[in-house]
Amino acid sequence: MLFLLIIMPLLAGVSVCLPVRKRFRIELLCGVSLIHAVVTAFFWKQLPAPEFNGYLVLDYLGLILLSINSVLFVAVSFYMLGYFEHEPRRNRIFTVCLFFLLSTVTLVSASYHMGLLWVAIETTTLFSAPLISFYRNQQTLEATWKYLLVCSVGIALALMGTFFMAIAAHDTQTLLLPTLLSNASTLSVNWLKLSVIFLLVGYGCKMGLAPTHSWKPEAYGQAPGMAVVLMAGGLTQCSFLALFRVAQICAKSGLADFYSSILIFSGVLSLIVPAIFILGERNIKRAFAYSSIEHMGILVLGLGLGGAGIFGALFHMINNALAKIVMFLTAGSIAQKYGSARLEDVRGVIRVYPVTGVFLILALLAGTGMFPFATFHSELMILNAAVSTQHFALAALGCLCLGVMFIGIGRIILEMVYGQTTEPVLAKKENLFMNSAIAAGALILIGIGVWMPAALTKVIQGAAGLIK
Amino acid sequence: MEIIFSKIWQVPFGALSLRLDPLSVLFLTAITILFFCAGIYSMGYLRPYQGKKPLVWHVFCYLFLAMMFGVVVTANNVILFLSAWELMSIATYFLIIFHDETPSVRRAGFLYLMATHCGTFCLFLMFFLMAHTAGSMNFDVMAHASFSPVVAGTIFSLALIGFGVKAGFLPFHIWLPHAHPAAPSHISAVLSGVAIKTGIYGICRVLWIMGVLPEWCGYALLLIGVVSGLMGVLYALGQHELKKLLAYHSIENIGIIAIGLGIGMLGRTYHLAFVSALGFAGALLHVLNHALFKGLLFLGAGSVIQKTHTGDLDRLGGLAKIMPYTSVLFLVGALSICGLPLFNGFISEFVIFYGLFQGLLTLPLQGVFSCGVGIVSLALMGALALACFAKVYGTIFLGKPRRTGDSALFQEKERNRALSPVLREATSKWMIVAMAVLAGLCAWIGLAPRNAVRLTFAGGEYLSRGVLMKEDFEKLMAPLSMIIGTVFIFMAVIAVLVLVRKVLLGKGSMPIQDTWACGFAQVSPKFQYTSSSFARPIVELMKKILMFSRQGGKVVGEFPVQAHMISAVKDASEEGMFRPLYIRFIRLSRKLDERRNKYTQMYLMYIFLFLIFLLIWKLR
Amino acid sequence: MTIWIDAACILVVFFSLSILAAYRIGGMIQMFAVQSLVLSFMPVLMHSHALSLRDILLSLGTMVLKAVLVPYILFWAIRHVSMRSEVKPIIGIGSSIVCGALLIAGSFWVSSSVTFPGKIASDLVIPCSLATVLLGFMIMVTRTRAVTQVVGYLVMENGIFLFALSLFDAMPILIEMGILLDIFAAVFIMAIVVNHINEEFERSPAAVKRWSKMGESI
Amino acid sequence: MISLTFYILLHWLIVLAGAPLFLGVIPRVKAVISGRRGPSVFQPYYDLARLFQKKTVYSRTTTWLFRAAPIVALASVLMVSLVVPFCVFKAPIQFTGDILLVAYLLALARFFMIIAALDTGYSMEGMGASREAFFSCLSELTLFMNFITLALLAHNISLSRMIGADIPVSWQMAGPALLMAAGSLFVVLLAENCRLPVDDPDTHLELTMIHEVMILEHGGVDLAYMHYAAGIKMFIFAAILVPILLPWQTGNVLQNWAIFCGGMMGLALLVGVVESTMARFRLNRVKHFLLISFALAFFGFIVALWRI
Repeated sequence: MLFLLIIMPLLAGVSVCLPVRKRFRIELLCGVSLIHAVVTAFFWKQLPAPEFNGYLVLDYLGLILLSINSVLFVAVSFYMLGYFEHEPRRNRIFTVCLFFLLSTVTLVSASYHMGLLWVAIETTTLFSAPLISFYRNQQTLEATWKYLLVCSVGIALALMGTFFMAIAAHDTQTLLLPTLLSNASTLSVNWLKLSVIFLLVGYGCKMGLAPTHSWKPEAYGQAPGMAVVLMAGGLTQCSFLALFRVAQICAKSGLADFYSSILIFSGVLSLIVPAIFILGERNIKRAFAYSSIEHMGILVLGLGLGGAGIFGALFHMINNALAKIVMFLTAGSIAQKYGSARLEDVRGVIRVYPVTGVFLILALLAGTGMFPFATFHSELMILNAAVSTQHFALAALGCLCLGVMFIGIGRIILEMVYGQTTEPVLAKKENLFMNSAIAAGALILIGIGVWMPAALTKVIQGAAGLIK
Repeated sequence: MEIIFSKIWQVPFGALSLRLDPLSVLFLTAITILFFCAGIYSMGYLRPYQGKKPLVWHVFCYLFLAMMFGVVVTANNVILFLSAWELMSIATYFLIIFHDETPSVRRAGFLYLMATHCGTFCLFLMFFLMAHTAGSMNFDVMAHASFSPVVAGTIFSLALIGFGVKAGFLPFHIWLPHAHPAAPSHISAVLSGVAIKTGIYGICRVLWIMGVLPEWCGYALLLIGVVSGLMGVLYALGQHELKKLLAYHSIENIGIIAIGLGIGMLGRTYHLAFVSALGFAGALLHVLNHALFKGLLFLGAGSVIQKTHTGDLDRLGGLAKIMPYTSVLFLVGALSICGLPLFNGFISEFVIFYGLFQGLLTLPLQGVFSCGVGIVSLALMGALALACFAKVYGTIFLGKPRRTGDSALFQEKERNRALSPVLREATSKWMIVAMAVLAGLCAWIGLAPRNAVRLTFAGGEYLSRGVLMKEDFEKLMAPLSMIIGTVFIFMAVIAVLVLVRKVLLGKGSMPIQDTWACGFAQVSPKFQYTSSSFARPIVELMKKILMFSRQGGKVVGEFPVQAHMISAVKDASEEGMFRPLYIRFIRLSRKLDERRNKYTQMYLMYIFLFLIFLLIWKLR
Repeated sequence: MTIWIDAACILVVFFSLSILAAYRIGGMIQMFAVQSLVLSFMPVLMHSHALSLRDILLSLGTMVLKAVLVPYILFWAIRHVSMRSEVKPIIGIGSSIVCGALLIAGSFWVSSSVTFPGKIASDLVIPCSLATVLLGFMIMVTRTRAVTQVVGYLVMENGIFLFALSLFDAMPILIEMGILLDIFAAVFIMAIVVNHINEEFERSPAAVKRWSKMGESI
Repeated sequence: MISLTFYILLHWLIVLAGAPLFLGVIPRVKAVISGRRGPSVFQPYYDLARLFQKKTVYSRTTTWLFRAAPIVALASVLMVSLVVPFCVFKAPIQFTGDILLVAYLLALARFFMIIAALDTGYSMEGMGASREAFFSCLSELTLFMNFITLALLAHNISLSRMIGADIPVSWQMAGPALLMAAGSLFVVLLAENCRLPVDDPDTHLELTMIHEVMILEHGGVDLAYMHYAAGIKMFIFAAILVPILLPWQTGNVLQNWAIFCGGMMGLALLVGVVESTMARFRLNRVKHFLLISFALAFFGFIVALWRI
């Protein structure tokens, strides 16, 4: 089943390489993502059996990531139905990459082998890079370049880390996760430490943890909204899954404190750095990129704090992805309508595009963790975890940074929504597909925030239980 | 005495647990009254905006806000409280930016959102610290926990910041003087009347949960009260803009409330049940009273602004003849806020004064000194508030209009002479009804305070976690009933004096002429003292603190043509603290951003250094 | 046999250093090709048991890909983009070499603190591979041109490759696949990007100005 | 109830009768010191009687508040007088915290006076009102400071007790404190009643006046009410000050009464002497004068705290 789920988008991707109608590609993407989502939904009832000698296993953590990506792809594909109505560019490479990306993220969710995981994550990088340069111009190419450069280095470091882990696991002769976990006590500690550091820095580059975050504002600022949603909501969290796997190994082999201190350190950095840069920012997509860095910091912090923090981090994974739908799809709409995402060019959105204006406000609230959105709860849980593990200074610092982030993003968005009206350059109409995709994301996020389904709690608890 | 409603709420740590206790009841009362009256008022006030503004959304936010206030003051669970708190802030934001086409309104709205959100983060920390110590997220369970002095002190400090931002304690009040004038008047009334009181409610709730706090907390709150109160009223004196002035008065009144709470805490620290009950009861009564009279004043200000399209005190004047009803109702509000007898402000200030004096006589030495300072500052606040409202009332409603534009209003009045007085006033009758209800309540508490005092005394006793003692209540009521008696005699004396005057003047009409003005022949309305010149002596005395600045005003040349003078009072904590901080931060941010973009290599360098750092740090 | 392995290791590090010291892009690529050539003999040299087909295939694959194809693509790219051929380092070549030497010392120091659990062909492999990785990293950090960064990245990959060889027996074939894929894809995409940059450069005159103003950051 | 009514009426009788006399003594003293004969001490009675018979003229700028102010002012001071004991005539109204009623009723009167002044729509009155508001802020500060000291010493917050039987004990316990309190209260008396170093009630240069300029537009009964209110206010302040300065209590009612009356006359003399020996301060010096009195009162409070 898992294999089919991986191979299906791949085949579809190959098939749309053929010269078919532009719209057909997107419709096929909608279909494939819907099927993907339906299958994923079935996994919530019953996890699938392991495949390929235990190389492909879907546990609760994988299920969370898989579901996130499923939802993201559905939202993005429907959004694209609307987006490409107004978009004259060819979409072959774009959609093909999207299909391959769906395939590879499914592989990431299901891979139960550290090497395979690395390969899967590396391929996601390859297929996401062309998405950034959808609009072929100076800035997008520059951004793609930076993205590739940083991520390749990260991937190389992660590979080193994987090698170190292989050395540490010299006795077991395999990097299969269950075997590693059951023989965790026999792992060579020094090599494992080295491995953990390299993996954190390597996957951290991919995830955009400070100080390896610098590609984010560039890439997110230049890529079209739907691509950013997949990157910020899906791909970065794939790397988080890798970090989570490392945490599982560390917990078993007595390196929990070692690992959590590193995690907390980089989490704190990822909170501080965007908070410093956000106030000078005037481009909404870049601002959201900083917000994304901060959310990654929160995730890592939750993982590092342990206990309820892990639950919080997993919950935040889901919320972050949904918030990214609202944030970046809206930003994408703005960019398409105004031909810019800068505050100078976009003002008074609510008077010209009332629905998009409302979405912008929702994006602000969702992205900064205001109440009806579930991000509120997960951020609170992680703060609470910080307090209850006696990291008082950390909690205070976190609050400070979140406050600054709110100021920075709110400053841009509220002025965009209500400011002195500027006329949109490209003046496209509001589109039902685009808006319903955003609205769906927002509604799900609000729904979870107001009433968290029991099944969700069960799955998250199951995933949190993986670290023991 | 307490009603608890509890249901499951499926979010992390959440519980749909509401609880009604004397404290909640008190705040609920204020909320209900003010929302009701402001709602009635808005029926008239919003009429000109029909079809121009999304009124349905506005009304939805208004009702939603009312609901959220209700949840905030009754929530028994941290998550529920914080959720409602956030929603409340958001709804308030949308209400404030009703006039979103104006840049200053947008700025004010954002400032509000920014301040309140940052304050909320302190609350997160505070509540989690509490929950961590108490092991539960429910207030009633927390109340049974015991807190070590350090933890208790930390929690209290966080509460002072977190709730202080909302309440408008100095120096966290910066949003207040911007947001209040920006909002439409019925919203300003709600903001000032109850929104900032939720901060006070929060502090009360924390006090209730914490039980006994370290000694310094009471002194700290007293000090904050004194500083906020004095600075609030001084800033108010320096304002030219009516609603901004009222906003600063809200800060002053919050200061008075904080003084009351502070003395209550001192009483509790030293186990003086009566002092503590007096302090808390006075503070709570002032919460209620301030909601009434400040609501009234803001509504009145709204009528004035709607009528004249300006809130600039230096341009208004003589409105008592055009808006007779509003002028009388505004006078009631002004008298109440100055704490003058006949109206409710005096009652609550009396209770707080009583508490302070009682503390003066019974507390240990440092307490005595603090009470002395409290009394003197409260007295000074009273005197300054009186000066300020005499200025406001005198310049808006009395004298002559200070700009030529308003003589058009007078002509209009002449034309409408045939109409009924209410219509001539040209403000909707709903607006007058709403103000009249509030004014009536002010007078009711001022003249028959027993019920209101009982309500708040119960709240005070509850807050000091004592048992409601009949004697104590009677001990408070005794002087109050004497006061009421005196006030009734006072009214009788007035009646007699009026009669005497009538008799002495006899029948026949009295001659009406222009103002004598020492015989000066050509009296122009421009001769009148403006509000700025009225307040100048006091502002000059305090010009260092108030950052008072004057520009221009020199008349030069042998044949001087025209001269302009601008004087302004700047808010020290805004202009001297937060704004420079903000600007510097932004500059730093921009600078770093520029530097970062210079080389792509720097990106890789960071990774490299990070890796090296981790290796050295972890593998030494 | 160990002497050959030692020599190869030393050579790899030496070429990394000389790439660091190069002041023309063409020279860098040439030296990289030679380094890769040396490296491609390693699988054959390092086999612990009988020479298998796998070893030979790996050697040949590496040789073709890294020593021929990649340098060819890179040369194609610099010709196509018509960049100037100076390296343009951020820090001078002299000090680069000093730093590189320090990094080599550091990697030997780090390697001394960990012991390899299994059998290894030579004790120079791990420090040398680490040194190559770090030197590659340093090339990326200190050189400002896109192509030089690609070369730096490739040097780094060579280091990792050397390291992977030490794990030859323990690792499944998957990893090698990964390495090859990585190199292939990275170079491929980088070349495409460089190509695109060129395309844009030709297409819009407005971009030219900006491009030249951007300096040499890409 | 009946007896209370009687006491109240009696109190008012004393106030209404005594206040003009008190006011009349001062100009006489000044005249004598400067070597003139001066007006009769009963002159204020004549003035009031004359004003009561006059009709008034109203400005068309004014509103009902202009007419209400004199009434409120007079009523307020009359109510305040009920809280103050006049030696053997105990205060008819006394309760815990009645000093607050004193302060706030006076404030009520002030509020109405100020807005009535602003009601005329002319700069002179506005100027007076502004100064009145400013100086009263400062004198209120001093007044409350003294109340605190007295309350601390008497351990009670009812005016009758604060200046009542405990004063001799307080003199023994914290004499300096009481002395300073009395001194600063005297300054308050001068300031609140617009006596000389602060304000000159006799001058007719509007620019330097405070109280007089506020009531420029009032005439007839209104002016009479205003003057009466001012006189009563001064009388009340004096009646508060005298028991502090002359705390001797004999068993004899008549002797006590004589001491009190003598004290009042002495105070009037003192005011007269001050007025004839001091010049009026420049306006921007007045605030310093008042602040000094506040400092004095504060010092008294500290001493009282020290001794208690």
